Amino acid sequence: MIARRTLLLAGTSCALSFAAHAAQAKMVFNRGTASDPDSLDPHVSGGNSAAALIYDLYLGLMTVDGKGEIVPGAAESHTVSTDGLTYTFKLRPNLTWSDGSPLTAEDFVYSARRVQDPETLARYAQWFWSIKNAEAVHSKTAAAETMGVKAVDARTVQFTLSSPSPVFLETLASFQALPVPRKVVEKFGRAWTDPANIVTNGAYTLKERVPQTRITLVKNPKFYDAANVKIEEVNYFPTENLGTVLNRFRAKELDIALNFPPDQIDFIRQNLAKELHIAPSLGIYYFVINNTKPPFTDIRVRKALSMVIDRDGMVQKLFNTGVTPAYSFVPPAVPGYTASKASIAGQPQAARVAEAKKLLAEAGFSPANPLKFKLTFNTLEEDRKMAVALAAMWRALGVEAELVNVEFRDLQRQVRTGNYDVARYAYFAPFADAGAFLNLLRTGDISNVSKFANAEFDKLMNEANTTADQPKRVAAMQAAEKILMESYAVIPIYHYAGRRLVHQYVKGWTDNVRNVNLSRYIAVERPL
Amino acid sequence: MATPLLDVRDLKVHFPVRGGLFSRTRLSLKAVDGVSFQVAAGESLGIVGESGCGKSTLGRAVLQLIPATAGKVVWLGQDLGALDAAQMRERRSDLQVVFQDPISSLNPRMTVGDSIAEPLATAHPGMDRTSLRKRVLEALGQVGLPLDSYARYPHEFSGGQAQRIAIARAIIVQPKLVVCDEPVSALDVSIQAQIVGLLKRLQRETGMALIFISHDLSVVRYLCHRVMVLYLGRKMEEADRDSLFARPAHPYTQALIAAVPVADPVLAKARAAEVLPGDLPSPLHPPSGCVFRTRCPKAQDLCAAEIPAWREPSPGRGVACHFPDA
Amino acid sequence: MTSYALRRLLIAIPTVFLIVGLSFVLMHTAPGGPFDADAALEPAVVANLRAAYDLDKPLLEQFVIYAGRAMRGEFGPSIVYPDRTVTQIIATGLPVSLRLGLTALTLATLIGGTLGIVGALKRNSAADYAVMTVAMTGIAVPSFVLAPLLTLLFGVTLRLLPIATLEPSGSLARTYPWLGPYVPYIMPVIALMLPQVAVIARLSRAAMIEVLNQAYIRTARAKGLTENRVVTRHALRAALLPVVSYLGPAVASVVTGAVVVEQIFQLPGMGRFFIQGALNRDYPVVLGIVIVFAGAVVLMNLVVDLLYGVLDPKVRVDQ
Amino acid sequence: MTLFAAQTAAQEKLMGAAARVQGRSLWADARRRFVKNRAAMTGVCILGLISFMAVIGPLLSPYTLEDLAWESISQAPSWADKHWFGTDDTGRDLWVSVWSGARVSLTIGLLTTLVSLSIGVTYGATAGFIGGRTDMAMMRFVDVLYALPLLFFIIILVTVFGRNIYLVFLAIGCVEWLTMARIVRGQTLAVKKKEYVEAAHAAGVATPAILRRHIIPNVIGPVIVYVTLLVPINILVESYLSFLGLGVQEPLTSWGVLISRGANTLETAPWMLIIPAILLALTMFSFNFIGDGLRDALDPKER
Amino acid sequence: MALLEVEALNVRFASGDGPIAAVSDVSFTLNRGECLGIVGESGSGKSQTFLAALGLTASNGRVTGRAVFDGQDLLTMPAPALRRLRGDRLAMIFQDSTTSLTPHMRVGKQLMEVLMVHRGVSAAAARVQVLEMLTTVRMPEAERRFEMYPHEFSGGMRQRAMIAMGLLCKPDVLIADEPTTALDVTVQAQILSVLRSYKENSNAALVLITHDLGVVAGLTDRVMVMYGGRVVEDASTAQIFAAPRHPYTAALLRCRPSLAHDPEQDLVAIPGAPPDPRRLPQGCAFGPRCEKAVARCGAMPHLKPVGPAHEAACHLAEMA
Repeated sequence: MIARRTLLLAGTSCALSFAAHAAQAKMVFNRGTASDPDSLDPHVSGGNSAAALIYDLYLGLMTVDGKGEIVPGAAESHTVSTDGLTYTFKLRPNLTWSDGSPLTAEDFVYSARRVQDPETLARYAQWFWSIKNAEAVHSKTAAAETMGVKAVDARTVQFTLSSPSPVFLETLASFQALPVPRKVVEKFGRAWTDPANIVTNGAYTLKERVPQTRITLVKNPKFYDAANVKIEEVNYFPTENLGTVLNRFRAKELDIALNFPPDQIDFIRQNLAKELHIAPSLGIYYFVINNTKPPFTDIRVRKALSMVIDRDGMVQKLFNTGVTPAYSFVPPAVPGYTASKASIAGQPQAARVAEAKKLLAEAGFSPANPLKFKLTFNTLEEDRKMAVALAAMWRALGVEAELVNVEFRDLQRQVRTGNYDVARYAYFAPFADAGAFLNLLRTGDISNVSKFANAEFDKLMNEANTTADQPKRVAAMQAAEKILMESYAVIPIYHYAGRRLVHQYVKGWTDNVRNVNLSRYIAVERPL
Repeated sequence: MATPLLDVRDLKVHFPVRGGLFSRTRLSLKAVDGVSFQVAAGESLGIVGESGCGKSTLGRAVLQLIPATAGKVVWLGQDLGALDAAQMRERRSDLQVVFQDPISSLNPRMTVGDSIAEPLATAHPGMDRTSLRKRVLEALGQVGLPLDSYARYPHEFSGGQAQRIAIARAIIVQPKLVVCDEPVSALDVSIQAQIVGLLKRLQRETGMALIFISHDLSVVRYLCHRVMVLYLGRKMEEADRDSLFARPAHPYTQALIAAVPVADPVLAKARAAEVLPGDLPSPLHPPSGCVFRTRCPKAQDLCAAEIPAWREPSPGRGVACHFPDA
Repeated sequence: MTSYALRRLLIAIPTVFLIVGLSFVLMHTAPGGPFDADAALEPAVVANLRAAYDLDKPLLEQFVIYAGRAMRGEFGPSIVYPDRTVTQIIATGLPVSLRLGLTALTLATLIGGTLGIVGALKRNSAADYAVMTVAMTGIAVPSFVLAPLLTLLFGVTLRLLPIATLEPSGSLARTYPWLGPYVPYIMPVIALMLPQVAVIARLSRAAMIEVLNQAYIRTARAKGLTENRVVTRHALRAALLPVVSYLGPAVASVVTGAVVVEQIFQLPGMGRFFIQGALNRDYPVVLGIVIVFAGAVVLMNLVVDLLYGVLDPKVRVDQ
Repeated sequence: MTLFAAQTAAQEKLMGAAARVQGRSLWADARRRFVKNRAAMTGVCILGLISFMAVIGPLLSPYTLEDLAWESISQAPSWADKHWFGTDDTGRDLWVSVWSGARVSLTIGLLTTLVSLSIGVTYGATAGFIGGRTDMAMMRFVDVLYALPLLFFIIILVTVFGRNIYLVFLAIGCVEWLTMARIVRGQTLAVKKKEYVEAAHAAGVATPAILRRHIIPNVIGPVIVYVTLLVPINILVESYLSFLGLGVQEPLTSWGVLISRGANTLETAPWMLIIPAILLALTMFSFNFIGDGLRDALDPKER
Repeated sequence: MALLEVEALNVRFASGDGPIAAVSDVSFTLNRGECLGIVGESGSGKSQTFLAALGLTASNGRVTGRAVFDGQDLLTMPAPALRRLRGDRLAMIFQDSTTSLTPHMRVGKQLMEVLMVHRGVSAAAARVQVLEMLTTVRMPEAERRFEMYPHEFSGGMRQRAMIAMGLLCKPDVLIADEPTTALDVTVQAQILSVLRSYKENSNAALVLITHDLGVVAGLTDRVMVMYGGRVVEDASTAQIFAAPRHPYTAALLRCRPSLAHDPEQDLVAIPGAPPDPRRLPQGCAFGPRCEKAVARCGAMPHLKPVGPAHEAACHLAEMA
């Protein structure tokens, strides 16, 4: 705190030469983050704004580089068996925890088992259920030792899968796969993440945690690549209110901001053009339709509702924050995959309106008997705007959509229990993979809130999920997506784009679909 | 005396007072402590004493506005305390009241006419508006107020006029008894005479009985046939007017008479010495024996030891003193 | 006095208990649970989580368990912030809220009281009208309008004050480092206090005018006291009575206002934890904060009553 | 007989004379004083104008609340294209939104006040009139509810029952009645001790009639004053709720909704904040002036 | 030389219903050692006369005329100088002592204040003097009462404390405004006896304002009767009681109940009500209530001598 204040004082002092300043001052990076991280325990955390922080603190077998690509992390290399069931990782030599104790293969085994231990309360244990017996361990029907993970020697970790998993390396790069220090965890229990107790293996270690205010990380000298880590101190400032985020960024309280009020986009384009970063992301904004509830069982109704939406117009006028109109479910940002678009893509708007009217008439709706339903959305300005726009466009068809604004939890509850007509939804994939999207719509999937059920789709997805053959897998998924899009089971609206503000003195920042920017790759050359 | 109109027997009104905060001991404030008296039809009884002596409480207890702790209030042979609320409401029109503060005794948001009419309308729910109105105008005439007062509001009247309105409201139901609780002590002397005169005239004309509560013996003397002197909730002396003023037996009565200002410079200066010292003791902790002994010029040891018995040296006259005069 | 305070505190216990019970029931009947916001979780995972927080048990049993723990001062871990216990959250949030709330309330009383009394003493003068205009503005401009205006002016344009959180940034803190711990509170306190200033100014002005018309003020003047002494010794105390009795409800409204202000300025206070707790269905956090809130309000009402007794000897006797 | 007839005739005449007199009731006095109060009358006029515009304002515009116009997003007020107050970030006409919002805000203010008025007056009058232990118990309950922070209560109610405008009325009304009950109780206790109430008792007037004729008309003064202060408070509470995203929902709008939205676009589209904020402030001012005026008018001391 | 000389004093108040003539053209002199009674009904302007002289008129009032005290005009002297006189050489005590004492201050402290402000004595010394004065006014248990609050006092004790407050600085003029109204007759007698003993033991002037002629009888040397804001009669006490010249004074005397009159005889009341100071009648304000009123009474009668040291403002009062 005191040090920081001296820094600020020094920063304003013009008498100091640049060199002197550079020699004296620590390099500090002030990051804005959406909300206070729920937990710094990588296995317990729900992700979201905690993920960036956790990536700075821990290093997994696989990690993400400055461009967002998955690269080896703690492992210096890995091999996969030809059947795609056995993954063997070789750790870098002389890895240690921040307290100096050696980091061995056992630590990774312990961590993998800990995620599956029901007592840990890991939210995303299911990501690793492709590992042999993992699901059984989680449900306590098998002992932890039976899980398909073992330390071959101190520097070799081996995973055995029950079936090939094309995204296994992706999952290993996720924050839930990061190692935790067994001794510390066992000694302090829940309190192990306290700054006084915590031990990490990443580029940084935790210095201070002021709830809802600031989390300060300092460079970990024991990090294997410490020599290339330029920033010595990272402050994360949780800021929920988007207006406040923008103000703090403008006041240079924040070096980067991960979001801003969308309605300020014009102002930002004018005044902060060089700071504005817009990058495609792995998210889709869509509306779910209750496919099992009449009249939405009728594909003509679903199609009419979907096709009449002027996505291009909306994206240009109302949501001009870099998002792209969605005619497919899988975003274009997913690497190595070309999405199958719905046939309505490219049709002129007028023709679509005319056809939608015809479809509705065929389905038995008329001005005398208008289609009426509830359009449920949650309390966010953007969603309100969207709902209003949708309702207006549907009104042109003679459809009466009653706007129902509920709180986010309530929306989730309603949608998950099937207690809705049409509802606002969004999905951000944890992995850069088309399957992460399409799997949501398999029959019986917990996320399939539209209750879309199509045997052919399920068959194609099952095939894609269990093959290690990438071209075959992509083809299956494209076919599945085609079925999905022509069923109009959901109404994709747009594919998200990350909107960020980055001050120009922040060096090494690259926009990437994963939205991961580790502090270890960045430098801050704050002007005097 | 034949069957009296009102027969009050050993009436007690005690108010519980919380002792300490956690303590269970409850003190009892004996506002009225064993008072008996009778009022005959057409008679006027004065109740006199200093403020805090329980005279207003007594009046309210007689009217059943506050419950008696013990004793009886017998009205025409009927114990009022035994009546239920509805039965009591039927008796109400016989017993009326006039209060001390004329302004606060009239509802500021009701016209004078409505205020006066209310007891009548309550007693005779079936009465039509015209007859009600007629009776109200009669009552206004009786108390000497202009008839256009009917549609006016209390704040347009002076204190004396307001007291006339209150009297009109009391007499409109032709009550058999009116309790007047210090009706003139808040008024200018010049107005007091009007009100006293009015009450006297009304009593003569209607034959109603009066209980006139006051701290000023000179006013009581003009109006009452009989006078009862109260001190700290107990009856000190009771006598007909003439004998009381001629030969006050109780030292307290003597002191009260002596305190009346005399509108004669010579006489006033001569009587200046006889002033009753001190204040009324707290009714929570009344003195032992005779309650008046702490201020009594004649107090003896006996007075502290024994409560003086009520004795009646001659018919219609009683006194509670160990050493009464005459 | 002491026994009175003691008795009031004894009554406060069931009061707080009742409020907690009510909140508990309401909170649990609210739709959606603490795990509904995450991306869809496996049923097994959810069952695991629910069991860990006793949420799978009948409501009554949950309440008995909770009440039992709460009596021992254990409010359990937060569901949404599993690293922290509710006690830790309160320990971080309460000082911030107390500092914010008490400063706002104290300043509001001082400023509002002074303005009101000046207004009353200079009745119908230009100063009076100025005071009343300020007071009216305070009532009419909600803090969520005031807050962005302040932020834009002092934070973004002038760079004088920090915009959010407790960091001592902004040029004011740089120029005067000793101000560091205070600067983050300046704007929130202004936003929170202004409506209270307005109410208190109006209250104290009306009360002072009333008191100045009392007979005992005439007596004091007839005694030959200076006007100053008449006001400070004879009028002030009685004029403060309505202000003091307003302080009880004021605490409740400051608590409420703090929820909004903490939200806008991103202060890590109880109000912010509370809103988030309520939205996240973080039952233990919400209940813990309710206990503290209710306790504070009850306590403050007691303090106000005692203060009232100090100012008004008549009340003291009645107690 | 003739004498009686003459008497009756004379009386009839007098009664006629009495009937022609128009007494100045306290209400009439109050009205007279109120009308003389310039600030209060200005408040009445402004409020009247705002209410009037709330009714007819949206009808004057060629646009409706639902019209989205993507070609005219966030336009400054302009006379030419009839966006007199400009447009918002979805291209909707702000004139229409503002006056529709006025409808909702004023209705909320009035209805919540009505709710708290009916609960508060009934509760307070009952407690005050019965007195004793009942009064103690009833007021203790009020104290309990006082310790419940308003916003908390509303947030929970809103989450339990879902969000709708009626609930907002009810929720605010359910909390705001506490102060009303206290005021009414205090006032009732004071009026109850007045001798005219005792006189009515003595006259045998039944309790309901005493309440109706004597207690309530004399308690009502401070209640009216408080009501005029409560309406703007409730409007404000609603706007706080809307700011937190817990208030009225689309397609309805309120000043609170408009202001909280406008607060985000302070620099780019200031009219979105300024216009509803000014209207809200004007309404607050007006109600407060009216409240002050009423208090002065109803307070007999000022006579 | 007169101690206090009031000349052509007028007090007007602004009100919503037009100006109120509270005091009109009041002149009188007050000498050392004299006790003056001011008698009149409520609203007759008797209190306002003295409040005006002491500069205590409410803010909406306007005072004209002269009030010369010890050679200085009180109405024109600077406020601080007048303030120093008040409570010191000119003391005024008020009726309704329930509201006239500061409710939240201990009675002893309120009394000490007077001495500390005017005499600059220490608190300890002030306390001694106050206790002494409380004993003088026959306050029972003075030591204990000293620490009590006004509401813990009885009406009589409050009034005694008030008188003690007025007497503390041994003022040259003590104005007692209705000191016995609303008190029991017994307490009234006590209070009057306190005032009497003060009068007998000092050389100060005493003004006793009351609506009850019975109160002034035993105490005052001279009586001034006021009606409708004007002085209607001014004479020695003996003259007033023996041979009142103004019909109002005579009526006041007749309507006063006393123990001497025959109780069977009705009191002769003054009809009607005191005039509304906002709507004073033309000419003699008492005219409408006067049984002797004649046409001439429509013109304002002025105070004129009707006997040795006896003045009356009545067209019908002739020089005796």
